[in-house]
Amino acid sequence: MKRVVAREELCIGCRLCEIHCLVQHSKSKKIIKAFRDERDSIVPGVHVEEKGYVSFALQCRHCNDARCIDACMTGAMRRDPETGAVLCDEDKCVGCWMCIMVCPVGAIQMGADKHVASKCDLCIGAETPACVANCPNEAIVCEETDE
Amino acid sequence: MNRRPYLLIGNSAAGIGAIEGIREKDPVGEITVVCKEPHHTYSRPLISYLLAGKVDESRMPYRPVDYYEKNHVEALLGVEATRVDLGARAVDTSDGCSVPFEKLLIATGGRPIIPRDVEGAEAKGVFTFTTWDDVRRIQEFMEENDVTDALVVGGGLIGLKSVEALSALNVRAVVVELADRLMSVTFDQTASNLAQRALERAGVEVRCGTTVTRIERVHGRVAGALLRDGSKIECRMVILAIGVTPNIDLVQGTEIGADRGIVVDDYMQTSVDGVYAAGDVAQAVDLLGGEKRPIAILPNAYRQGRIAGINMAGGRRSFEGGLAMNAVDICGLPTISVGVTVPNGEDCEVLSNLDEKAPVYRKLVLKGGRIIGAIFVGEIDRAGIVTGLIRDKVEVTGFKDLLLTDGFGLISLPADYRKHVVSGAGIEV
Amino acid sequence: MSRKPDYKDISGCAICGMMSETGALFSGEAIIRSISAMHERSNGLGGGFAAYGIYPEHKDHYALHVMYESEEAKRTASSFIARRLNIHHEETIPTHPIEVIRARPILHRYFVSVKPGELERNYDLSEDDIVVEVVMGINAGIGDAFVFSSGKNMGVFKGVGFPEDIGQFFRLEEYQGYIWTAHGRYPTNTTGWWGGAHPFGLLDWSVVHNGEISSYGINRRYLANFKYHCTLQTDTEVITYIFDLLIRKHGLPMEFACMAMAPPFWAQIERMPEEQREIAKAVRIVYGGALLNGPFSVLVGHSGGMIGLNDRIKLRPMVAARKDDMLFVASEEAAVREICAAPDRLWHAEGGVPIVGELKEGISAGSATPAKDALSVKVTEVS
Amino acid sequence: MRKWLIQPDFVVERDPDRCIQCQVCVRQCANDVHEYDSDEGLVFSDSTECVGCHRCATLCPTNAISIQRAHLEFRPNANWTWGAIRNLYKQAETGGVLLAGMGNDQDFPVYWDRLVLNASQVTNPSIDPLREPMELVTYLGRKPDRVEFARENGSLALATRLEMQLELQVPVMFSAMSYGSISYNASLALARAAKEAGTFANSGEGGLHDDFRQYGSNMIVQIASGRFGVDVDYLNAAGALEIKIGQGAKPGIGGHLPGEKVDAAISATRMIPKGTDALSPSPHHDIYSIEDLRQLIYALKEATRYTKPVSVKIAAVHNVAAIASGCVRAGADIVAIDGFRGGTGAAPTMIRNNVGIPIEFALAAVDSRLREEGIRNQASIVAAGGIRCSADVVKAIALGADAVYIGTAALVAMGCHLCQKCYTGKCNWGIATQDPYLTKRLNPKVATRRLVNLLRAWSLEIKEMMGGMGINAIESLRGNREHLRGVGLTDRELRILDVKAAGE
Repeated sequence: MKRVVAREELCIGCRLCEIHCLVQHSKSKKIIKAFRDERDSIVPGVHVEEKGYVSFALQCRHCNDARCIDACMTGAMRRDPETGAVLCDEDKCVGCWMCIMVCPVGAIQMGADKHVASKCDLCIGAETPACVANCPNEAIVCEETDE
Repeated sequence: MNRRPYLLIGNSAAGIGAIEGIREKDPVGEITVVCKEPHHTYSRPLISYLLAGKVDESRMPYRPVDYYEKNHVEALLGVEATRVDLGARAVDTSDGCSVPFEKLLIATGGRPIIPRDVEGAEAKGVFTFTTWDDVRRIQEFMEENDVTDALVVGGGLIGLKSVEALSALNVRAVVVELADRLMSVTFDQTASNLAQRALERAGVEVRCGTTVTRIERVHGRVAGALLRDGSKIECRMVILAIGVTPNIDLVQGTEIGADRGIVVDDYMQTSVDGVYAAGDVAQAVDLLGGEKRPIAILPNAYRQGRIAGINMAGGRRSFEGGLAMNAVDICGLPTISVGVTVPNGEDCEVLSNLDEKAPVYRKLVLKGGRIIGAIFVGEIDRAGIVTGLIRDKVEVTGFKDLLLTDGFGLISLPADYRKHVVSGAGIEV
Repeated sequence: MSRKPDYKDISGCAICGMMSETGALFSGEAIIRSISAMHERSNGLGGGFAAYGIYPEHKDHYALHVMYESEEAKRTASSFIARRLNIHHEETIPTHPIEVIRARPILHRYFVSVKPGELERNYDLSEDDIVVEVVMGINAGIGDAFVFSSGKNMGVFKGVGFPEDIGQFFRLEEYQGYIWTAHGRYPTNTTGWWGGAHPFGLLDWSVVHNGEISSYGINRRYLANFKYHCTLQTDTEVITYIFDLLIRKHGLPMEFACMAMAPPFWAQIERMPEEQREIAKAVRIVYGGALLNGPFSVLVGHSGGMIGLNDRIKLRPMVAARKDDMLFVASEEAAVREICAAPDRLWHAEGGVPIVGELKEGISAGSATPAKDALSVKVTEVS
Repeated sequence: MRKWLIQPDFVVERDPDRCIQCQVCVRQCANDVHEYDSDEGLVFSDSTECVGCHRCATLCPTNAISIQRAHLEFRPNANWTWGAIRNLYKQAETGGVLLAGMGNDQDFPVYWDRLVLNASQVTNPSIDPLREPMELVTYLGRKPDRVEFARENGSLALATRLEMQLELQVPVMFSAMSYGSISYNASLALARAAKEAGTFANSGEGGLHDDFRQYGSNMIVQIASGRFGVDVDYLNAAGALEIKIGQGAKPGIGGHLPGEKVDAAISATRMIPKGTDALSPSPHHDIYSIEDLRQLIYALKEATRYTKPVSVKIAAVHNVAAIASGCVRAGADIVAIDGFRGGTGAAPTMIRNNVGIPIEFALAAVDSRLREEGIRNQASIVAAGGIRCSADVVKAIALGADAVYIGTAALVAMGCHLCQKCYTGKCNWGIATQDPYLTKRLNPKVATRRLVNLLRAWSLEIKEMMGGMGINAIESLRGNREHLRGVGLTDRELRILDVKAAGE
């Protein structure tokens, strides 16, 4: 399956990943419009953590042994059988935050409306996740794994 | 009759976990599920949302409607397992059949505790609140009786979620809790206060340090309640939410060892070879304490079920131990509690910060340089990282000052651990 | 000479050559017929021949063929020659008046040897070196004089015209040689100048060539390292000097000299057995400046034989044929068939692989009787 | 003290309709040009410190930023130009030597642009490099004049042993750029790219980091006047050695790596204490004459048991041909000539802009001189300093170079925007800096790929140009000035270049 790998020794902390994640998940997919209209209604699935000169982009690891799936009480959190991605079905999610509680990397957030969980969906449907495609330093890369 | 390779009793998180665990190892072996409840597998915690009208019945299924079919599962729903015959390696069912098995999982879950010392608890309008059918009964009753006020007995998770649902239905609700605070098992006083405030803001009346002693009846229907402190509560309905206890009836009198729950080893196997137990019924090892005790939470149930399933299908996966934790949204106030949230000895250290206004409350309980418990109220976004630190028993002394800061994240952790976590599933950072 | 060009000469050409490996002598009639079969490859602006074994009576003396534009140049050059060389015999080169051959220069030949004193004074030079110095001295230094042949027992005959006319003009049917090469020229940018016709000769090297060496600039500068001064701006001159440098001065075996000029590709070298690879690598690395790049087919004559060589990607035509002791090389098959209707073997030269005709060991020119049927022409027996 | 007479070089303009206040520019500018005002919720720019590196504009996801030359105009004056006046202000304020990075940026003629190349038409065929082999393999090193053979058991065997040669798949090498002047990642990328492309990277005078030793066979290590990082292992780790006498950007001047850049890794690599300035003296204090050079060359050859070619790098100065000849006669196997456009991390501006001669002339003079002396075979010539494109490479080789060094072009391939502020250590592109915030910006994998791509692209172009000339081996181009013609050059320039005028 496809995995997004973040390389902290290369992350330059520009946060273009967050920006393009937001755009990718906006209705218009046009950056200026997305920021004008939807900036506050989308929580990017990728988040850059920074401390001193160390920084890295973090998004859902789509773990093989995904605790968020274990913990999800509604069955909203599930693994996409085709891509192996861990996805949150926002129609099923009721915002119990179990997933947030168990995610060891802290990659699941409350959605902007605080009603459902929000996380990286690997830009399902796009050829390359937006964070990967737009990282200017290839600090976020897509790798195929055997699993 | 053919011997069923896998027989699962129970159709909730642990049972489903087992199906998925088995299917990881054995894509074809026939699985039979027996469940007393007639429903397609559904999300038990969702019942409060269903009652509140926040979700409709179509959203109740825990797994898609074609789930059994796709996973080659024969689901005998509405059929209760009545007896385990270990000699014959078969389970008798309420429809008069006997289902032989190779591997058996008992995931019969918990059973609501009915207080014995409450007078009038048999009255119409007194409900427990753990199943879909409970919701239907309550809804039916409320409709018939035009219920506008209700009493919820128990200020724990189920109690709060039910009272939240009632208040969403504009029912004036009172919650009574015997302990001195809400969520007494998982919250400390501060968190309880914040939870109480959130409930009160939603119109719920909270009465702690007392309990109901008698339910007043008129024509066999609930007409009010008398509390131990002598006060009376006007209510037309009572929900008993004192807690659940493992439903171990099925193994009573068999060789399957039980204590408070069915005792299992690290592989979720009971004292009897080939017989497993998982979920709220199981008494498995506690990650922090090391002793075996039932931990009735959904993540635990699913995980135990899955591990049991893997082992039933010939794999060998051990359970790292249960960790008590809960995430509850209380009338819009997100909360998370993990592990030991109130210091249990003098060698504990507490780190906390509180912003009453926001409100945001974070608290960590440390022992021996490791986090053993945490509470997050209001802001919960990176809580899972702390859960991970608790589960992995990470020495945090070196960076404990960062744990409660706003910018806390993986980046605050030592590089080795951070990379270990991120690469947990074979991913390089 | 006033018409010595100062820009690069570019021309298309026909070439052919034939030799008896047993040293049998035959007249120039055949080579004229052969080259004339490729009439269309020339445009009348240059033709020429080289012949080996033609001066048996002077075979120990260098035969200098010189063209002059003026009597004064002739006087200057003659005295320049006489300064370092003994002139044993000199004469006008006999010609036959041909109507189409016009504006011919004064054509003169000298049979010379190096004065003993010269050798003593220049102990680091050989006789050949001194002759070369004299030739270069005239060609670079005396405007209206040009030495176009300087070998022993051989001669270059060339001029402006179609080669068959030039052959007749020089009365080549009257000479007997064991190697003959010929050239018909198709210059694209120079009006004909007699000195610019081919073959080019230096000592007993004679070169006829068809092609355009795109490496000319560096070949020429490379030769300058070794004191060769190219005065003619022709590829042929450069090729001649490279042969002279590699074989006469550096003593490279013929095959490696050819390798230096048309080396295998590095990829081919990589695949060679180790010993061969080391040689090829060394030759390429050291003789990069001698690599002839661009299209060429070249025929080199020398006293010991004749070599045909194609550029390494074979951008020009060259066929070869054998019949008994005879070797034929030509731009076109027709030129071979014209004089040897039924060769034993006829093949197309491979790029970079030399076709080598060698006078059989122990055989000196003219000592053997040629096979009667080797040439479909009359072979004159040595008297 | 406020630099009150100095106005900004650039104006940063932000299109308010396009700016989404994402603050990428704020995070990327090491000069703090951009600032987010959280009260206003807006990003503002102050151009004062803008160096025109385009980092912000390049990363801006909406192309909201444009950078213009400052509009402030002085009264037109052909003598007192804007630059001249600014320099005076600067010096009046600082009392110091003006510093500059990269190469001479003054308006001298670029002779490459006055030379044109040849192509075949009709009389000989051009060669299609996509269909026919086209050879760029180049060997650098001392070559004998002739190859000799000996007869062994009836067959011919090679009697000449060639001295060690550097084999280049493409006649383009990476110039000396020290680890210290450029970042670890930049150095790593150069070394890796050299290996991948089959060419050489030059360590510069900064020693060889342990991590780079694995690329040693594709590295030329420098022995400069400071002798930083030089020991016998250093020498033996490399494919070739280079004695750096001079540098085109600053002939006659030493080097200075400020102590703040000498971190633990650089200190270990240079073999100097952490935090101390790395000072390279102007001359080698053991080379005051050509015979001293010979001693050092042979000392190095001895130390490496004659297994490595020794290069001598000199700046192109007035008498370069004679100097080069002296180097060859002193034993140099390669002479690298660095023209006055050659880059640097830091040089006094006056030196950079006024000392030295164009590489085109230096190269032509050296090649001709060595040929005149009959010693051209004894050393390879590497031309450096201002090679910008494959056509420059072809022209340099046609003028007589065996190969070229590229420095600035390689840096630009990695992302350098030629802001000329290398000496500040605040390279926003992560190249000429040791600041860990900034060095991360150069992903060595990406940089390697870009460098390899560059060499690949140039190779293809060189092959196309050669094919057009009807040449299929680079040695037939080398020194082949017949394929060059001058346009707009004086007779004297043509004569020095030994190139004919177009039309001749």
